[in-house]
Amino acid sequence: MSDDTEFEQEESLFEAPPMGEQERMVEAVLFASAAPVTVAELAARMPHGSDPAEALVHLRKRYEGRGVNLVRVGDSWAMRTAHDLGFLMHKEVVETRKLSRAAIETLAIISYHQPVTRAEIEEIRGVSVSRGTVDQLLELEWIRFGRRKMTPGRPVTFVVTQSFLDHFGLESARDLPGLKELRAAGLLDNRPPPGIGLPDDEDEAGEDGQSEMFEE
Amino acid sequence: MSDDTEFEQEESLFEAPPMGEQERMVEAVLFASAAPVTVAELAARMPHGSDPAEALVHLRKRYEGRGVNLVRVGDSWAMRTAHDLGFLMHKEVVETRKLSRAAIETLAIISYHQPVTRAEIEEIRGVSVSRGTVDQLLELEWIRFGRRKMTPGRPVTFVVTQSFLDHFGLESARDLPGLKELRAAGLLDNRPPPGIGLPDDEDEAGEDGQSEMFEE
Amino acid sequence: MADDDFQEDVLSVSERMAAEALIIDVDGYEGPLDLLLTMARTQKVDLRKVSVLQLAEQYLAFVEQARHLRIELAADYLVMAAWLAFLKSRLLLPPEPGEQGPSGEDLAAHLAFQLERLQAMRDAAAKLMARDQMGRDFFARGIPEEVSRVRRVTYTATLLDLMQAYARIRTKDEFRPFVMDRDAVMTMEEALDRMRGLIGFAGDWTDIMSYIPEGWEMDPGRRRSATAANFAASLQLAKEGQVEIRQGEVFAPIQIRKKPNV
Repeated sequence: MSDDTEFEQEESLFEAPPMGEQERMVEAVLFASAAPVTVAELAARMPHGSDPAEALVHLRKRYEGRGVNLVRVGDSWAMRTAHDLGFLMHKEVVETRKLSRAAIETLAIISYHQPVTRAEIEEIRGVSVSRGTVDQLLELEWIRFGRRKMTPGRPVTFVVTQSFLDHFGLESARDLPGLKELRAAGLLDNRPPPGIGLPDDEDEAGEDGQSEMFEE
Repeated sequence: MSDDTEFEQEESLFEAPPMGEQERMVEAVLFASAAPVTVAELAARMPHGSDPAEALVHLRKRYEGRGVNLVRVGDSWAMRTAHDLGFLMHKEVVETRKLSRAAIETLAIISYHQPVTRAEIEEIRGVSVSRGTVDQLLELEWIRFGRRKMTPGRPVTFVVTQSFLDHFGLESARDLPGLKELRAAGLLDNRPPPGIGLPDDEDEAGEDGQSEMFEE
Repeated sequence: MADDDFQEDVLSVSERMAAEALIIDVDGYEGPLDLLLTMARTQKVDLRKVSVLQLAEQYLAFVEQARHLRIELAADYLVMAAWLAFLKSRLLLPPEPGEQGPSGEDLAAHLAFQLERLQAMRDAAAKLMARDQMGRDFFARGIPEEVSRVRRVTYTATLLDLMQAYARIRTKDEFRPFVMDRDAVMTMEEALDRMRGLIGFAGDWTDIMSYIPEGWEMDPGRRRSATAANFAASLQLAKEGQVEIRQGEVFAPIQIRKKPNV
């Protein structure tokens, strides 16, 4: 191989290599260069009498519609990935994370109490609901804005979406089990506190103990 | 352009893109990467249902005789400039550290005898192998540790890497120059010294040695 | 000693030059095998046909000369010399009847194999290095485009998460500050306060059960709590030296009284 080259180089002292060869040379130089290359630089590298400008025209045509294209960068030339294949250059790493406690609690309140206002959510949770939490749930398309409440200030309400129902495998928000059912299913390991049945708007909630808080 | 792509991507959920498109994709990915890429990596980046192996066959043919070629490196593929055009690339030549004679011989022994233990290398060379020599080859990423030998002491072995193949333009370790002749002459045999052996009477078990690399 | 000095004197310049050359040469060899290989090549025959006997003699002569010139040879050169002397004797003398071990021919053949193999590896190394090399003869992509990693986070939650979260919130309503919930609990501090005030009035031994506040003895929960608190408080008072405690037998009533001298 290298013997051939030397032969060619020697020959080139007398005559420029054929255009096909020149095209190959330009191709190799543009491929291997760490930066775009000017026509002058190409000429300096190629055998005497070469016409890199013409070789570039041929090469550009050759790479038309290919996965890489010959592009002009200022007064230099470079090989670049075809624009429409840019997606191949991104490796998408999907990371699965658990929803934060604040988000899941907010979501739970919305699903059980919809339509519900932010103030109501805060009242139930006992802490304020951060904008980020609501935004995250909106972004996940698990909640959306519902009708405004006909109360002073006409606050917006939140309701769960069809995506929410799909994700959690529910036909409707009504299918969410009550606390009594949860406990009966062994999902909640709550011992009712001795002798206290606090009045609650949801009867089954009353039997839940404080013990759960201490399990976390 | 990019609208088309999106459409194509969506379409690909149902059907792999046409082979011409797949070829473009493989071309783009291989051009973009300086290191060889495996077929599995290509498949992972291309739309579902693509057949990068077939696309590679087409692409290899397309680049035959060009200024850059599609080459096979172990189980990976890469674009490399044609060997006869090296003379154009003076600017790109990376001055590499000169390897010592000991390092070159050790590298040759590892490549032809792999997987090979340090004791085996020392027996062939007749002198101990210095740590620095092995370290240098490891640092160049031309050799790496292979499986331990199932002989007393379970010594580690050395094998050559994909970078080694890439650097020396070898498709596989099978393509090492003169390998066949050396094997035929029995010079790659692991011949233990007769009886009360030579200075080095390391217990070399098994006829594995070179043969193992052909099983992979 | 005198002998040595004398010898030193009679060494000609050319001999000294030769001696020095030898030192340099020994430095140039990579061990005895390398030296042997070089010697074998001077036989100018195919390595397969090399005369191992001749080689052994050549090597031994070399070592002898080195010793004569008082050149320090590394141990492995001397080990090889000893081994070659042994090999030479094996090759020259007919094997004694009933002698064990490999024949001189076997040993010689293996040495020849080693030399041939070393030479083969050197040739292979030369061929390898003569190959076109990346970064010198052919090149990889000069402007590699890094694959950018786009991290997309998806959030998951299960129905169970959701329901547990809801249960957590709803049961929170029942959570009130501890003190409020403690109408059935008497703390040791409470008992201590009570007993400090009462103890002075009881002159003699009194069952600690009599210190249980009124209304607490009926509810089992309250009684248990108050008993425990009173007992703990009694121990504390005893420790402070304010009261004495006694118990007749196991499970008998525990009695306390104010320490007389306090």
